[in-house]
Amino acid sequence: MSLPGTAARFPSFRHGIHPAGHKESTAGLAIEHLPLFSHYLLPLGQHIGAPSVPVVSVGDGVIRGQLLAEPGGFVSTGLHAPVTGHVSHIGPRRHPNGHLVPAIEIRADPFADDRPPPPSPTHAAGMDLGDFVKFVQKGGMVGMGGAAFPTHVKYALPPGRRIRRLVVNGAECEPYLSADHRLMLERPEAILRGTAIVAEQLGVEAVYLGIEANKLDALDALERARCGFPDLDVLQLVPLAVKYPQGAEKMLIKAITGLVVPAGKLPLDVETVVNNVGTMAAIADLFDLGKPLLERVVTVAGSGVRRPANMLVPLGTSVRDVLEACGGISEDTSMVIMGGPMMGMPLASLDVPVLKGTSGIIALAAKDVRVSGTYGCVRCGRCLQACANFLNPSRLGRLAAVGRYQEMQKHYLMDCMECGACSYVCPSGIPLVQLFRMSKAEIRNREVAT
Amino acid sequence: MKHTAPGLVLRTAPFLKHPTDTPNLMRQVLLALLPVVVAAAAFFGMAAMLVVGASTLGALATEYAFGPSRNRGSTLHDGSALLSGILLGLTLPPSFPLWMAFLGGIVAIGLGKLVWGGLGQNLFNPALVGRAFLQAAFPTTITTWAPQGQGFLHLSSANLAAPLMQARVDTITAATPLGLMKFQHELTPLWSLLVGNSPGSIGETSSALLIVLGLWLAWRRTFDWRIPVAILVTVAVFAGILWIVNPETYPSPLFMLFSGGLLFGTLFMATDPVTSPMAPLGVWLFGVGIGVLVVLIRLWGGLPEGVMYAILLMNAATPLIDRVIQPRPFGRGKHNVLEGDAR
Amino acid sequence: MNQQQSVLPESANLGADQPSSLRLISTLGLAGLISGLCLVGIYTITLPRIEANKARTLKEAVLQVLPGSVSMEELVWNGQGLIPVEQAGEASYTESIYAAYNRDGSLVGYAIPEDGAGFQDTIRLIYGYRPDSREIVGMRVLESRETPGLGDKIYKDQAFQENFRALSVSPEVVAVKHGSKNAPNQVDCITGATISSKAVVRILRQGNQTWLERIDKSASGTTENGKLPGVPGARNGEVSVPSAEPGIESRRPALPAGSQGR
Amino acid sequence: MPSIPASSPGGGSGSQGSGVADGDWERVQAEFMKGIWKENPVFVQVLGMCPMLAVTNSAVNAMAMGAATFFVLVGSSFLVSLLRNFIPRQVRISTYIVIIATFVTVADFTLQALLPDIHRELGAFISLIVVNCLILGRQEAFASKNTVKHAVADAVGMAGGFAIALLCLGSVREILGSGSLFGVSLFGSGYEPWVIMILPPGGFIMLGLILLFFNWLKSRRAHWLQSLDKLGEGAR
Repeated sequence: MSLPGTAARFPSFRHGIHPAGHKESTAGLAIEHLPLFSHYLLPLGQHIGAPSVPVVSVGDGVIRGQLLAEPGGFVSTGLHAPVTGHVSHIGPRRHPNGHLVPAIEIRADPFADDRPPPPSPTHAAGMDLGDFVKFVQKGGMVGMGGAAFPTHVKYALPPGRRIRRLVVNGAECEPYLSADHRLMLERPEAILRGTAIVAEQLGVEAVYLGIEANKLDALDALERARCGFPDLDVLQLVPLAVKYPQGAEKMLIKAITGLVVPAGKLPLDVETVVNNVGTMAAIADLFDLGKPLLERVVTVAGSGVRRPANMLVPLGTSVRDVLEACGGISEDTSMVIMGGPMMGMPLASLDVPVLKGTSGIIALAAKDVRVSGTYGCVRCGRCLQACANFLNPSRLGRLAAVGRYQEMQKHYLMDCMECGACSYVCPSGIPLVQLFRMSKAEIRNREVAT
Repeated sequence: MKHTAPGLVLRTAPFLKHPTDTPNLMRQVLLALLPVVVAAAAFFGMAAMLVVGASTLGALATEYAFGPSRNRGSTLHDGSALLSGILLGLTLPPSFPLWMAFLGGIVAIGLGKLVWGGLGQNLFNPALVGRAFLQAAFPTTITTWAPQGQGFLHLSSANLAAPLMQARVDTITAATPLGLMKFQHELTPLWSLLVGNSPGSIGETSSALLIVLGLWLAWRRTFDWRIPVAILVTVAVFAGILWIVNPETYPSPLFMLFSGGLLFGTLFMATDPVTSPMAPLGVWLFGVGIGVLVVLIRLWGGLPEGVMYAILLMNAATPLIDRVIQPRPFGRGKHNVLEGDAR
Repeated sequence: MNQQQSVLPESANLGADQPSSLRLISTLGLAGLISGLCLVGIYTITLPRIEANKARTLKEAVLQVLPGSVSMEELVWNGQGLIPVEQAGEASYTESIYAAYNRDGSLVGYAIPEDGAGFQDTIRLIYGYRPDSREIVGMRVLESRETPGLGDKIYKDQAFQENFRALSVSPEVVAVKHGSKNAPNQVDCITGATISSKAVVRILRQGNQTWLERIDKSASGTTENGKLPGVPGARNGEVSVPSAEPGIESRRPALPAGSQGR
Repeated sequence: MPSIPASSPGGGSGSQGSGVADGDWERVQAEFMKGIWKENPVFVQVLGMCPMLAVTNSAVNAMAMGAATFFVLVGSSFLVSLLRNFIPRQVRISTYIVIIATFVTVADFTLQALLPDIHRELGAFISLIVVNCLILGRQEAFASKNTVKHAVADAVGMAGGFAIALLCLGSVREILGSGSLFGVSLFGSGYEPWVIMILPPGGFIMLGLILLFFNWLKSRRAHWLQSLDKLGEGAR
């Protein structure tokens, strides 16, 4: 919970909410390595955009870091073997969202050498932007804050456009999560190195790294580490007020630069690109070590987890394995969430893999799963004060309840980023975000139909 | 170690919820009303408690009888009917016949809330609808005020009037500070307004107590602090200007603030979220409107008190305000997007 | 033809059977003519009754506000004195009062109709004034739309009516708070209907302002036996009027303007 | 004039009489009944609200207004139906208005002559019968297209329904607002009148409640019929 003063001292966007952070249990825990498990499952569509196309067949032996699937289009990335072993299955498997999706299953070789391979650096300095974009794409880079948007797409500029600002996102505003926090504390050099590579490639004039004020130790760590990067003299480390959804791209840009990204447009339209700190570190590893995206830091936390931890998890590890490495979940656990508790997805089964965008696994005991009663909207206006997009969720909710979708569009439903702030504050327990998601889907269906 | 998946709850994000819920808000207001009821009991005795009880009973019975038929009585739990009933009771004179208070409770919930579709759908504050009905139906009885200090057990014979029968007015009646101001040009001393030992409605007596409760509710964020601030500042400024221009004719702004039902109505009726605008600018407009109307009605209208009608009128204007004053969505402003790179 | 028109009136009329304008005009004209005849008929039949009703109402009111009177006469102000309405020219007056006489034919007082704004709408009333005692001796509200239960007490509340049994006009009539009447020129207001009560008092004062001086002026010229100036012998014989017969006492059949409802 | 077994465009609820005396009498009855209940001008069609709200503050006033409307509606329906083949379509509305206005004026004068007190109470609303949409509506929708017999049956039904509704409202408002019915005190002198009931807002409130009651009855009936249907299906 932020102190009232913090909001005033540090820059931020307007509106938003202050949910309890719940970060204490993991913020002090160093990143652990996970033991090797027998199976790894890699869905081909882990990111927004087209699924990757497999380049291996069942039975093939693969070594750690080997390309398993190549990009299936421009908005798509490569997929690599997180462990050494062989491909045991290619076909439909359960995605965390509940759908059956094509996936590659790898049976790990228990006797494989798990020492990291010798680094094979690639020098970014000599590349032109096109090669750089391709290299990042093949490296499997996606936004690691949770949205899993292929990173290279942000760097591929349409002709005539340029990027002036690079904003590195260390806000980590979702409660419970501390993966980015630990990464900034433990690998500040990697983050700065990745930032430097991207900044140089894009030729930006300014680099900002925004960190919420509840992680000022991370700011110190980065400040200490930056002396090793004389090129990064344009970097500004910006402490931000603790507020949700600070980590949303547009809110972060507004908080740091004061720029407002027009509704329906991209950060590119204000000549800005936003990357997560995790992505920056992964890019550094890609160029310096030749290591594509194979693993990521995942916060395992929540009242249902026996031993909360920050884990460096190879992609494709099943959630059950991760949780068991953390001592398992308590009997009264009634909900397991992949991602943060504000925007993550609930899991119906624990036998689903960790994805590139999985920033956390939160298990909540029954007492923390607040099932509030639903009452009529009392028009208290709290949702208006919460909505960082300045919408009127109350009115949208009323319209959604009676299926007046066209009118909802007129009231800018499509601007909603589904951050969940309105549902969080609603005293009447109206599932506003859920209504908006359904309405958006309905509107899209109708557009397709016509 | 447990291997089977637990019976997981599947919901959609967000999974966190602010602890305040609607019954909670209602409970906070009810809690704030408790001292008011206690003070009323101290000033007016048992009669006040009985009047509040009768109106509450009427409200609850109506909510139960005409609420949702599928799950009868389920809407009682949100506490809004209880709140409306108590609020209505507190706006009535202590010597009010109990059957009329009961009838008022029925009208408040029946015509003020249920015919609109229940909680959150009503245009007007239910308690004030009940009071407006009683004012229109029994204009004499509702403006007959009992004096204070007749002992706790004293019951006016009017209180006990048989249903549908006239309240035989006791020989002792009193005039409210506003009535004295309007018709006799007598000003009640400020001190007795603050303490509350002047005749009036059950809940509108001690200004000091109401101010404390208002501060507490604002601090708890139970209501939008802008509404009381807007109303009280408007009344103070408007009445203050008149007073400065002509202190002979017009009462001082402090008298205007602390007399009658202004504080009570401002804190407990105008702040009803259902019937007030949502966007902050709309809320300011709403409050200023009430403030202006209160002063206009009190000083130039036919009635000594105008808070009820002021709030009801602005309730009626609320949908219009909400329609006109909308938040402008992020990124849809007129400002040049490339300006602002100051930091 | 008939059948077709009845079953399909629209298409039938729109089609071949387009009536000439003459037919249209004559139909309307005929309708208007017949209607006009009907109205003239009903008017002629009902007029006497209607006038009688009005006259009776007026007489009742006048006799009520001036206790002891049995007959009345409508008077107008011609600039110098009060003269019976039949002696005044058509356009020379706009307002009138009524002089009332007792069984002996001597003057009881004057009934003054007056109106003014009440709480909701115009209050029209008539009140009896006795010049000898300089008192108002009765008041009757002829028409008002005051709030039922409150403002309508100005004619329903017996206690309020009592105020006007002997209400001195000098000094001026004033309204006082309920229960504090202590002088003959004060009117005790009705609790909860102060505005209507005050309106009544205001209307009385208005009436007094208009008429009292005129009455005094006329009275100063009045002879001892109660005769009015310019009306020699007016009080003899002519005035005792059969009470129920319409249209005799007051030549102007209507109540003052507006009394016919709205 | 031949009797025409036409469907009634105004009501549409006429039985399928085929010109036979029996069937015709049934149809007359149906035309009459629909105005009383199924198509009641106030409770179902919500017509004539102005007099409805303005003069129903006592049962006597309501009855007088009901009677005046009855006279005007039946009279003009009779005349319009009688002249329906004579009046050219182009001037029919003007002619109806003339006919209605004549009846209204007759009613006005008569009331003024016979019952001056009630006439004073009703005031302008007697003259305003002429603009009561119920009356012109019946001429245009029914009387101008049907035989005299049916038109009169329809007018009697509609005016009767209107009068009944007026009386309902007037009675309730008088009982609550004055504690009496037809001027007879019901509760003794101690009754506390509900002043609002004899004011226009009371008219609105009572009318709203009565409409609520009627809609509730209707929905209950529909519900009941539905469950009967289900029962029937189940039996099959």
